[in-house]
Amino acid sequence: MKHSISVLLAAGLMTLSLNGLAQKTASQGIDEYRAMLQDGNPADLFEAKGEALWTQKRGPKNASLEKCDLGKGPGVFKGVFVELPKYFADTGRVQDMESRLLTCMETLQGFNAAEIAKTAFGRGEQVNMTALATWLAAESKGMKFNLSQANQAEKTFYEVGKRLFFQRGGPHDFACASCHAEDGKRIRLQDLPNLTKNPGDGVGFAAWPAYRVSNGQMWGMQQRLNDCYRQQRFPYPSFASDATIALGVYLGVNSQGSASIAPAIKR
Amino acid sequence: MADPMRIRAQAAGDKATIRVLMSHEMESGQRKDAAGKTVPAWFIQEVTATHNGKPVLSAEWGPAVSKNPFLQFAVKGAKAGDKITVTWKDNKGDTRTDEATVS
Amino acid sequence: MKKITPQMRVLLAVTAAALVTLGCASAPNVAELNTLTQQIVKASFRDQGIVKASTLINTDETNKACSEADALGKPLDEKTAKLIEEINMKAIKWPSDGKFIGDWKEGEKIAQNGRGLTFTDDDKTVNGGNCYNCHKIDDKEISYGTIGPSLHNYGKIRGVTDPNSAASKPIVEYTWGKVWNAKAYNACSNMPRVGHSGILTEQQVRHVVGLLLDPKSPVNQ
Amino acid sequence: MQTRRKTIQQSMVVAGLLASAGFPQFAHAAFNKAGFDAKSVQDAVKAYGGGSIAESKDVTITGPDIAENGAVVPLGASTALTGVKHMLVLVEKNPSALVAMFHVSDAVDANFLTRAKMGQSSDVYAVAIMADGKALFAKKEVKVTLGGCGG
Repeated sequence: MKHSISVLLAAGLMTLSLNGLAQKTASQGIDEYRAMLQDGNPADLFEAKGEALWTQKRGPKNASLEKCDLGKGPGVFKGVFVELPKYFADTGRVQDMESRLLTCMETLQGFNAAEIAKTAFGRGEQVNMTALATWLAAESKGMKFNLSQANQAEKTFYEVGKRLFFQRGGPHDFACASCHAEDGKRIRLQDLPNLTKNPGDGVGFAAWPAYRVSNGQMWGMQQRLNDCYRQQRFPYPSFASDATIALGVYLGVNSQGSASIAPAIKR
Repeated sequence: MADPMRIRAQAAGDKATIRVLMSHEMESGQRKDAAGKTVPAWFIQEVTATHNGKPVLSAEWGPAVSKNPFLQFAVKGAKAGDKITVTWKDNKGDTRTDEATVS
Repeated sequence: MKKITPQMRVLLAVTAAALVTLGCASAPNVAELNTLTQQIVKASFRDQGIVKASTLINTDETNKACSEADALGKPLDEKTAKLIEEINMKAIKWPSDGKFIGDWKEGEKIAQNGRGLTFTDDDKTVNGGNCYNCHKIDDKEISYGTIGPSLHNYGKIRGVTDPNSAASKPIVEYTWGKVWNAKAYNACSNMPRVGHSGILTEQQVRHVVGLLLDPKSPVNQ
Repeated sequence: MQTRRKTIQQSMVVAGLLASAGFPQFAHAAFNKAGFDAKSVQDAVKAYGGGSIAESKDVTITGPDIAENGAVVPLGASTALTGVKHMLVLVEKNPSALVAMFHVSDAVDANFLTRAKMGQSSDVYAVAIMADGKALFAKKEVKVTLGGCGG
């Protein structure tokens, strides 16, 4: 009797230590899983689509986007992604990649920018918008972020973005900072980058657009921020709105010098 | 029409590794829409591949293959410059073929 | 003729204000930046589903004070913090029937559930407590967050063997209060005011308190 | 319970039918409904003429120990054995176990990598069905966790 109890105890202890082991390796297991997905990122499919869209004559004006000025002059697409958002004199606005693409789709191709901005993600022209942003990000893959803070509007937007980052609200009192202002934290099993400073190469701002394996969707930065706000229980941030662009400036300037891995693959 | 595939074919030693990404919803038939109605299954059922025109692979897939499917396989004797084609056909009869050159 | 966008308007307004006060186009001051941020918030967010844009503009003093302190990178001054804690303490609703401890099994389900109150939810969604997003609770769940402290053995560590005993009363009350309104104990806590803000019902809070304090709950095994 | 002898007889019948109909090796890529309707690993194997499954060190299944999301779980099935007819990738606890079936020809390695949906934590299988109807398998457990905000 005594003997069987000690055997049971030993077995119990073994299970305990095995549990301990399993927990210790949970994050290693997740890392392994992510590594397995790196080869064969479906973002490639969207990148190819975006590349074709750039030269395709479309819209009421039946024109391509080849003369679009994304910040380095008309038609330049290499390296623009890592310098956005920035101030554009022709619109008098600070613009991110998607906001600037809207401008080009309107002025060059004759699309109605307001209509596209109102379209839900994954529908109509938003699908093309995401594909274009994915391809343009890929054209700067490996380059280091280098956002301008020379213009007063760019400096002001950084300060506004910082305030938005720390703005608590909604029924849960959440701010971006609730999850992204400390090192080494996670939500469930997801590591949370600290975005109040440079989180390093390919982390945070430097990883989007990304393919989301959980829903099989390609997300640009605008949709990434939109879903952060959704989970924060905030109201809906309009597409390419100043709030989302200002946040982009804050995150982008903080990522100064980090290499972009976009388009990435994410949970 | 379905979007093109991305096919990478790379020779190493006496064979070539083929990596394919396909653009497809792969709807499982288990999911319900917002109105509570089951979304009908829609998935790639057959995948075939050729090497310089000669059939080398055929596969049958079910709806449990992930959305925007990835497939990797190796063709024996394939070398740089050879042509590889991949064809898929889904349960609605839609089909798509793309070609890549082994590098 | 260029279109005047809302962004241009606010930028112009701020620049104009700066011009008036300082006589040159220099950087806006803190107050101007705060105003500009609020204008941008107003122009950028819209109603969607069950979430109204006004909730953001009409947020309470607790959130306003904490957000401002966070953005400046300074903690709240002691007096303001005390005041906020007092306001929130007064707002705690204690259990109407005097019962603090609910069914831990229901509590575990609520702790696991992260749904409700987003702009893609509807008013029929049963809200979850989001607890595992930030806390380790039952040892068996490996998918837990680390934003908040571990709650594993919460009751056991605090010596609660009978949550209905007089000896346990202070801990039981503190636990209820902390779940109901975390800001009553720490003005700028990261934790949502779960009962106060209507995330969970009184009955759901009771179950969560049960999960934490019932000696039979796996949390205390 | 099916005896191996019976299985061999059956697969010979199938092979005979195919031969008499004059099907070239790759013209029969018709969808095997029975295989994909099968609830269990064994029934799916049976639909492709395989006998009772037996664990074998010669077959390899690769996959993560933990999947951050069940929607995309990378799985690999391989063997260095010769005489492999079919290579199957299966998830035991899915509504239908079979994920993908590959006809193995002399022109390809019996080594395939794909990605599967998993509804819950489960054992995943690689099964090699040999020309003689033998069905050799390898399995491993994949834990599916709830990621993100649990919403």
